[in-house]
Formats: sequence, C-alpha cells, structure tokens
Amino acid sequence: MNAIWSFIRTDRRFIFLVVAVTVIVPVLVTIPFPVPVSNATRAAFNTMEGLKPGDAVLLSFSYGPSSMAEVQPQVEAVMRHAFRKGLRVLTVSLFPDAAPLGSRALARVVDSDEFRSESGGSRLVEGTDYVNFGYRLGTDTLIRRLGQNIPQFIETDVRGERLDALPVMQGIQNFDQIALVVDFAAGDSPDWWVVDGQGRYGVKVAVGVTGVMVSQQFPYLNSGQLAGLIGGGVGAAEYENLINAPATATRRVATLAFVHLLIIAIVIFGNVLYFREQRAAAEGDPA
Amino acid sequence: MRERAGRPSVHRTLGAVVAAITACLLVLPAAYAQVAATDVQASDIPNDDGSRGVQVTWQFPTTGAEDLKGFVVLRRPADGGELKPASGAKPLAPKERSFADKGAAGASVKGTSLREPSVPYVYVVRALYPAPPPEPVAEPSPEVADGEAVAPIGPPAAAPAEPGATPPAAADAPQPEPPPDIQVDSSESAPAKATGNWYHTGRTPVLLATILFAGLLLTLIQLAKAGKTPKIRRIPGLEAVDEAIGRATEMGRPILYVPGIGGVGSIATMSAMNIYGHVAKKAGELGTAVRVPCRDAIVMQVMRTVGEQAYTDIGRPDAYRSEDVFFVTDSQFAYAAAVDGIMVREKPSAIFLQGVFYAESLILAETGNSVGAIQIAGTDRDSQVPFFLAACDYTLIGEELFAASAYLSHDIPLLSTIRAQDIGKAALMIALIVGVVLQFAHIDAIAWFFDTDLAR
Amino acid sequence: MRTTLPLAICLVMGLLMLVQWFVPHPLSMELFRRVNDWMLTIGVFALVLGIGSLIMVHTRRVRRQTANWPYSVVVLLGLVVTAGVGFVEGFAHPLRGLETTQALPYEEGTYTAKAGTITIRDAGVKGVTLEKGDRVRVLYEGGGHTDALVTTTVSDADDGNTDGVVTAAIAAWRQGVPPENGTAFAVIHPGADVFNWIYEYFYVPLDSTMFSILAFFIASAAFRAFRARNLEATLLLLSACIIILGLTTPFIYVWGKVLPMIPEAPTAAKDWILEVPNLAMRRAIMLGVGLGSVAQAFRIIFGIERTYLGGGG
Amino acid sequence: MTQSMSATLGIWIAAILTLCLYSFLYHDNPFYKFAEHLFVGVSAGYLVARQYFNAFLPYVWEPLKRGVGYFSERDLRQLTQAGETAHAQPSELIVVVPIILGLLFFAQFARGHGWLVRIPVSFALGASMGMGVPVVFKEQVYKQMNAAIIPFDALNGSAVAINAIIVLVGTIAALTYFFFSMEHRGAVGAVSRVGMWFLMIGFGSAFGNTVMNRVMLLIQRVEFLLREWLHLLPT
Repeated sequence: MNAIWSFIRTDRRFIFLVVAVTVIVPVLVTIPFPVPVSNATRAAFNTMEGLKPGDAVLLSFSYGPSSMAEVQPQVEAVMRHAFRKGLRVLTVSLFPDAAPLGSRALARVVDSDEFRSESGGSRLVEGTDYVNFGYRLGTDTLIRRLGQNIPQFIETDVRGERLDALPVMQGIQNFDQIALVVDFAAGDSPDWWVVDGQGRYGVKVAVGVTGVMVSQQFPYLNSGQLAGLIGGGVGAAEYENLINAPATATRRVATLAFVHLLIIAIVIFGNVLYFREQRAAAEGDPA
Repeated sequence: MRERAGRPSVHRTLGAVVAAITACLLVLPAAYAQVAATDVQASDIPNDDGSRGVQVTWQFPTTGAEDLKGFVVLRRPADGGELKPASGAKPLAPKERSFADKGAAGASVKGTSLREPSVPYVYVVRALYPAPPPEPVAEPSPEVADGEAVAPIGPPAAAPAEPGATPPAAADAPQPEPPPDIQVDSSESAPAKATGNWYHTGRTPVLLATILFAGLLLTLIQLAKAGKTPKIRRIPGLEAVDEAIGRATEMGRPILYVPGIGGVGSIATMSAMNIYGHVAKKAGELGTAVRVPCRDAIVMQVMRTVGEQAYTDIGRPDAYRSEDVFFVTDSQFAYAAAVDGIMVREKPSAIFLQGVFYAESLILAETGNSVGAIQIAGTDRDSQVPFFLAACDYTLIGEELFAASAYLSHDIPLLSTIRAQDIGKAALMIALIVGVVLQFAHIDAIAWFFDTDLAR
Repeated sequence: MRTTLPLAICLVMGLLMLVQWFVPHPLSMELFRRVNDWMLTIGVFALVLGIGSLIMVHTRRVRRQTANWPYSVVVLLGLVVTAGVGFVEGFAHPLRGLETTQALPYEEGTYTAKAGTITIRDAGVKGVTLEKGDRVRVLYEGGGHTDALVTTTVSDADDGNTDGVVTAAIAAWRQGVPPENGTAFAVIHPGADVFNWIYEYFYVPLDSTMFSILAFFIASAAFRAFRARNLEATLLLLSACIIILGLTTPFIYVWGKVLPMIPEAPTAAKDWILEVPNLAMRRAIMLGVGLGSVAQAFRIIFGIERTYLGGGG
Repeated sequence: MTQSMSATLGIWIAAILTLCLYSFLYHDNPFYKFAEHLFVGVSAGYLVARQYFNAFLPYVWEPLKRGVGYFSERDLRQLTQAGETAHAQPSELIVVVPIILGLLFFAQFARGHGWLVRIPVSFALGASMGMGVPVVFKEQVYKQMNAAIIPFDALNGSAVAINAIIVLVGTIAALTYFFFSMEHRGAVGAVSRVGMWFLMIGFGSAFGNTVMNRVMLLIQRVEFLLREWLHLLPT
C-alpha cells in the first residue's frame, strides 16, 4: 500500500494518466449532466426572450481562434435563439480574426436542421432574415460610427450588397432601432460597447466572454449597463440549456466537470498524504 | 461689428432665444413654428492631429418647435463658394445641438500620418420642418431674429446665405410631390479651421506625474551620491541566486537561463538581461556554463553583449562562448517545446525563468521541476505568477523583478531609484485615501485628476 | 565614444518619444509612425542574425555528429522546406504574397469567350487586376466547369476607365473548346496554398497541442503545490478550489439540492473572490508594476542602468 | 462527406504530430524529439518567409526602390491605376538610416568594432522606453487609481460598501508588500502580511480560473483526434 502511495507521490505520470482518462471517456460516452443556470446567463436569455419578432439584434464578434473553444458555442446558441424568435440578425466583426469564425457560426446555425425548409434548403434568407457586415476597421470608433448611422457607414454587406436595398435593414438607421447588441469578446470590447454603445447611444448591451474575463464584467452587470452576461464555456452550456438545444458546450462542460472534480480530489489527496507524512515525522522524531 | 459676428454676445444669444420663443408662441396656433437655430459656433476640435475636424454647436429652443424634423449642417469655404451639406444625407436628430465635421479635416497624405493643409469653413445650421398642408400656409414670422425660413425649392445650395433677406413664402413655390421640407437657416458662423494641435491638454495630469517622478528620481540619485546610501529589504528569490549557481557548479551541470518571450521593449525583459549579467559573472567565476535560449533576435543580441562584458569584467574574456546564447524560434509554443527538450536532455541543475511569460510559464516550470532543478522565476505578468509559485523554488512577483538589478548590483544610484519607486507608491496610497475621503463628500478632484478619458 | 554615443542615442530617443505622446500634431504622429517602422526594419536585420544562429547551432551538431544530431537535420529540413515553399509561392504571385487562393465568383455579369480571349462584364471586376497565372473558370449549367489560364496581366483600369469590362488574353481552355457565352463564372487568384497547408496541418496542431499539454501540468502542479503548509499556502489552495468548484456545474446542482436555502452560494463565493480580493491585489500589482516600469524606463533613458551595453563601460 | 486528398493527408499528419508531442508526458523519446525539432524548424521557416514578404519587402526594399525611382512593371501599373505618375521619391531614402542601424548588428563579427552593436540596441531601447513611460502612467497607474476611487461616489447598500472598503484595504496592504526600502517589521510587517494574504487569494483565483480554459483546449484537441481523425464521434 505504502509503495503505491509513494509511487503516486513521486511519479506525476500517474496524474497525467488519470487526467487523460477523465477527458477521453466523457468525450466518447456523452454523459448528460444537469446544468444549473446562473443569474447572469438567465438575464441574457430573458432580455432576448423579451424581444418581439421583427426586432433587430446586432451580434458583434470580438474574439479569435484561441478563445474559440469557449465563445463559439455561445455565439451559436444566441444566434439560434434569435432566429427562433424571428428576430432580424445583424452581425459585425470588430477584429479580422473573428470574421471567419462569425461566418462559420452563422452558416452552421442557418443550415442546421431546425431551420430547414420543406424544399431542403434553409428557410432563413441572407438579406431578409440576417445580414453579415463582415470585418470592419475601427474597434471603438466603429461603435461610435454605427451609433450615428449604420447604413451610411457600413454601406454594403459582406457580399457587396447595398444595405439600403436589403429587406432586413428596412427602417434601421442607428442604435435607436437596434433592440439589443450582444458582443462576443475575448478582450476589451465589452468596455467599448458599455461606454460608447450603451452610455452614449443608450442601446441595450449583453456580452458573451471567455471564462477569465467574467469577473471584470460584474460591475457593469450590477449597475445595469449590461443586460446579460454569458461567461465562458459554462455560460454557453447554460444558454444551450435555456433554449433547450444542448450542443457543443453542454458536452464539453460535462467533460470539464469531471476534470474539475478530479483536480479537487487530487488536491485533497495530496493534503491527506502531506498530513500523514507530517504526523509520521512528528511521531518518528519526538523531539 | 465684425468682431461681434465672430463671437455672438450673450445678449444677442439671449435675445435670439427670446425672439425665437416669442415667434413660436405667435405662430403656435398654426402649429408650424419655424424657428431657426441660433448662436452657431464653429471651432477646431482640440487635442487632435486635425483629423477630427471642426466642432459645430448651436442653440435651439427646447419647446415650441415640436414638429422639427432635424438639422442639416452646411458649410462653405470662408473665402467664398457654395454652401454644401456637411452632415450627410440624413438630417441630424432634433435633439442634437452639436456636430463634429470630420470632412473639414485636411486629407491625409497617402502612406504617412501627415495631413494636407485644411481650409477654413463657415457654417450654417439648417432646421427642417415638414411642409405645411397645401391650403393654410403659416407665414414665417418676421420676428425670427437670427435666421429665416427658406422656401423648399431646389437643392440646399439655393438657400440664401445672407441673413435678413426676405424669405419667399412657402406657398409661392411650386409644390412638387411629395412636398419637400421647409428649411430654416441660421446665420453664418465665424470661420473655423481644423488644425493639428501642438499640445494635448487632456494629458496634462500625466505630464505632471512624469515630470515629478523623473525629478524625484534624479534628486534622490544626487542625494545618494552625496553619501546617503539607501537601504533595501531582503528579497528571498534574489538571495537564492548565488546559492543556485553554487549548486550547479558542485553538480557539474549547466545553468539554464530563460529570458522569456518578451521583446527588447518590455521592461521585464530588460530586468531579465540585468539579472543575467549578474548570473553570468558568478557562473563565469566558477566556470559553469550558462545556456540562454532566446525567442527574440534583438534580445539574443543584447544578451550576448551582456554576457561578453560579464566575462570581461571578471578577467576571463576568452572563457565566454557566444554560442551559449542562441536563438530558437519566435513561435511561443515551439520555443516552449524546444526549451522543454533542453531541460530533459541537458538536465540543468539551476533554471532561471525571468522576464515576460504567458501560457508557456507552467510548461517550462513543470518540466524544470521534474528534472529536479532549483528554479528561480520572476515575471511581471500577474496571471502567470501562480504557476511559478506552484512549480518553482523562488518567485519574484511583479515589481520585485524590476528591483532585482539594483539589489544584485548594490549600485548606489540604482538603489536610490528603488527608493523613488517607494515614495511614488506612498504618494499613490495617500492620493487613494484622500481621494476616497473626498469622494464621500462628492468632491471628485482626485478621481478627475486620474481620469484617463480626458487623455484620449 | 564607445559608451557615450550609445547612451546619448538612448537619451535622445527616449526623451523624444516621451514628449511625442503629448503632442497630437501630425508631425509628431509621423515621427511615431516612422520610429516604429524603423524598429521593424532593425528587427529584420536582427532576425537574420537569429536565424543564422539557429542554422549555426544545428549545422555544427550535424557536422560534429553530437548526440541527437539527426534531429538537427529535421530542424534544418523543416526550416528550408517551409521557407523555400513560402518563397517559391510568394514570388509566383507577388501581388498576393502569402495569401491563400481566392476565388471571386460572379453571378450577375456575363462573359464572352473566344479562342485566346475572354471578355468579362461584371460590377465585381471593377478595378480588379487579372494577374498572369490567374485562372478564369466557367461553370456549366448542369454542373462541372472548365478553366483557362490568363497569359498576360490585365487590369480593368488599362483602358482608361474602371467600367467593370475586362478583356483578358488566355491560353487554351482545359476542356479544349471554348465554352458558350453565359453568366456563371469565377476568377481564381492562385495563392500560397502549399505554404498555408504546411501552416494548417503542421504548425497549428503542434501549437495547439503544446498549449493543451497545460491541462496535464496544471493537474500535477496542483497536486504537488497545493499543500496547506502555512496560512499563505492554505489561502492559495482554498481560493483556487472555490473558483474551480464555482465553475463545476454538477457540484452547483448538488449543492442546490442539499442546501436549497443558499443555492447560489458556490457561484457567489467564486464571484466574490474574483471581484473583491482578486481585484484589490491585481490593482496593487498594476500600480506597483506601473511605477516600477516607469522607474526602470527612466533608469535606462538617463543611462543609470547600462547593463544592456555590457556593464559600466 | 468527402474530403480532399490533401485534407485527409493533413489530418493524418496533424494527428500523428499531436500524439508525438503528447508522448512527452510519458517520457522524452524519439517521437517527441522529432516533433519538437520539426516544430522549431517549421516555425522558423514560416517566420523567415512571412518576415520577407511582410517586413523586408514593405519596410526595406520597396522604400529603397521608390527612393531611386526604380519601379517594376507591376508598380507602374498600380500607380497609373491610382492616377499617379511614377517618379523617384528621394524622401523615402531616409530608410537607409534604419538599414544602417540594422547592419551595425553585423559589426560584432569585425574585430575591434563590436561596440557598434550598441547603437541599434540603444536606439530601439531608448525609443521603446520613451514610448512606454506615458502610456504606462495612463493605462496602468491612472486608470487603476481612478477605478479605485470612483466606487466611493455612490455607495448604495451595505454589501457594496463593505466590498469597496475591502478592495481599498487590500490594495493598500498589497502595495505595502512591495515596499523595498524598509524592512517588513512591526506595523509595516503586519500590513504587508495582510497584503500577502490578498496576493495569495488572488493568485489562487487566477489558477482556478485558468483551469477551465486549459481543460477546454485539451477537450478540443481530444475531439479533433476522436472526430476528424478516427471518426469515432458524430460530426
């Protein structure tokens, strides 16, 4: 028994093995896990749920490939919810890296089974139900420009179609006609949206952010400057749960939970070992 | 009078407002109050390179013109020319009272940050009202002091620019379908020009701090030279440096010095170079090799200079081997993989991880730990400190890394700069406490001083 | 001279760039842009030294047949092949450099194909240049397509106006016969595809795998380091565990069932740690590091710290 | 679902390289050594080609060419398209200054002139330090000071007030820990000890928060192996 313990203590490869098993098995065998919903994510969901069909939401993509594991599922869940509600979806990328990821999410949701029409194609039509502005230069300046006048500044969508000609843009001038902005972020962009979008033009803003950024957003959420907050992969899973469409995030979070519990177990186990040794040392050395 | 046109007096402004309100009241029964904007002012937007253009502001009564559709800002070159809209095709919202005319900025010179000289412009603010129904036409009141109604004919440029000219009645104009808006123009502003400014007033607080801090630093150095030697507290991680080098020598294995992934511009990398100077000297005296894998070519260059000098200082320039300082690759994780490889193959007995580290911090520190090396880490990235704490024997946290160079060198001018830092910190603490107390009394002087929005 | 000149350059550049920040004038912005460009330029030369160092280290190992020398061959091969492919493909399409192949599909205009030329009328080719080596692809109605190589570079602007009508000289159609005139066609600008393939299937997986190895190391570090040795170590480990549990959905779920009166406690505790003590400590580090950096920068600008020159000189 | 040959080959290569790197977790071995050295070589080669096209050409070569008025056929075409005439732009020749600075790096190979290397180094260093000072003051010191004071403007509710005060106390205590010019004894020692507690709680939270992110990356990698490579998972 002691030999096994000392092996575990000295050879970290044992821990590597356990971690590997803890990741691979749940990925292979999907184990449904309850995902309790936090207030922050529920606030984002309720805000979206409160919109009327035909309202416009602007999704802003401000993340990149390295934050994709957490943010991409958030984007897909929010987009799915918006299309289900019959909202008009406008998308813009604040960073060049984000543009292909945003387009990919849009394509995945639009072409998913849920929105398939009888003829086999998607019943969502680009230009009528949604529009993609693509990457636009300017970061925080861009937000201020959009607040002044969207069609005048953007002019054409990613396909080169003039915005004034698109049914989806009818009646949309500036942030007064945007019911909600959701920013998907891996950097400073929530600050820009809160200060410039919410503060200056009064548009409602919700954000989806990576796990490490969550804590910085709470002051905004508490003060009401943010209408909702989806935090990291866990937030994405919560949102999937709320719209009753479990997908990537729900699966990953189930796996994540196993690893988290494993790490807690490892820490407890390490401390048990440590105190046993301490006691043994104290007994062996009565001085 | 010329001057007054440029700088409308308070009286005139007030008079205009009163007159405008009176006018509104007079025509109120007709429900088509056609008030003009008054007190149009234009000025260069300060604190920029001229690219933000000219700020146009105007006054407008808050009541009495509820059917106002919006404003159009027009401009013409001060030396003559036609009035052209500056605020775009769509009118500005009725609530607006200002407009930043970016178009007044000089064009940027291609491929540079320079700008063509800009032209001075004169501005007019045009208020738009819906056209009246064909039958009863409300005559624009002649009392409108500072502007006039303009018949909705033709392009905006056709609007008369001369204040006081008798406005043609709206009914006289031909009525196209749908009826165009009634346009009421203000009088002209004084000319204004977008220029690049030579000082950013919003950055004065930062300038103040910079000067004060630099002054403090230089004063303390002078004092120290006059014989006031500053003391400095123990920094455990640095005390261990010599121990680690000694141990490596005993075991006859090399030392690995990892200067992080930062470039030469980052302060932490600079500190890493300084610590390396010390390590190279000690190791050189004991005849132990120090291997330095680099991710940045300029950093490699500087590290070589530092190493060469260290060996010269101890009188063994021939013992220095420049190939011990080598470039790996600039890719973050390829660098980490290669350094991991060096660790497991060369089994250094002491590893220094000093400088800028991101995610690779734990990859390096865990591998170093697994080969049983004594590890001394230091970084100013607070998010990576926990991983060094977990896997290294000693960790220099944030500022401790910057203090290292002074600490190791015992150089008096350097030590006195550490003292300057401490005084700076004490000043910040006091400012913090005073600021909070004042804030309770709703005096935000200190918060304002530190407000970075002004410095944008 | 050997010390004074570098110190003087450092002082002048330091003060100049310091003052520059307070001057928004275009001349000052231009100075900032220039100096940054110059540092990039200097970096290019330093990189030559860096790559030279890498090549030296590994050729020496191969020459001396030191331990593990065959792996040095792998380094050199990887370097030469990747860079070589990049140069070959980059020079082949100088306008697009190392971009991937871009296809511009046009669906609204028309084309008229003759032997040796094709005339394209489409708003999409306004101002566009068809480079030698580009391909024009015509899509057949029932599916399938045929290609032709552009033989001389031609631009929409060559005829003096950018009207979206371009006539390009082309080599023979791949299918032999020129296609009938029609509307569905594309212009393909070939790019550095092999180079980007190497990037996508060698570089990216190696990079993300190395990154993900952290998941293992984080577990082993937690096992070894998170021991309640003293108060400080205990705080470190407790705070880490509270955060981890606050992100573990099943734990929160079970907590809510067992202690329904405070169902949000794990999340609330996690958030409190992040928002209060964590914020305080990060703020302190930022302030300290801020002052420390400024002091270090002044030490270098004023020449008090001159280790980088190689000692006191 | 059909995949192109090159993509299939690529996925196999990616999967094998992934496993090679993971094998390091067991032991240093030839597979890891191979992948590691390949990684270094490929990334350096990628860097060389990228730097040539994105740095050398635009920042060194093109300005020189414009300066002496040598334009390739393609440049001329672009110029005429932009409605400009091609003529030498001697002001561009100022690029020789950084070129000379860069070439001075090679002085180290000339015996007796090694000190010239210091010139480009001190240029780059001086400039970056100068640029750094005001920005650090603004972004780190001023922003944090402002953010630390502002919450005391509107303290609504006791919980908010208590938290704001804890943050203030923690900031001051942790700052005290970084005092170097006095020994941490007595009152200063006590305050800096409290500062250390705040530091430890903060570091712990950073550790805990990072776990999720890193594990997510590993899950993504495992999903790649199981789905794209082995097709064990539905797409």
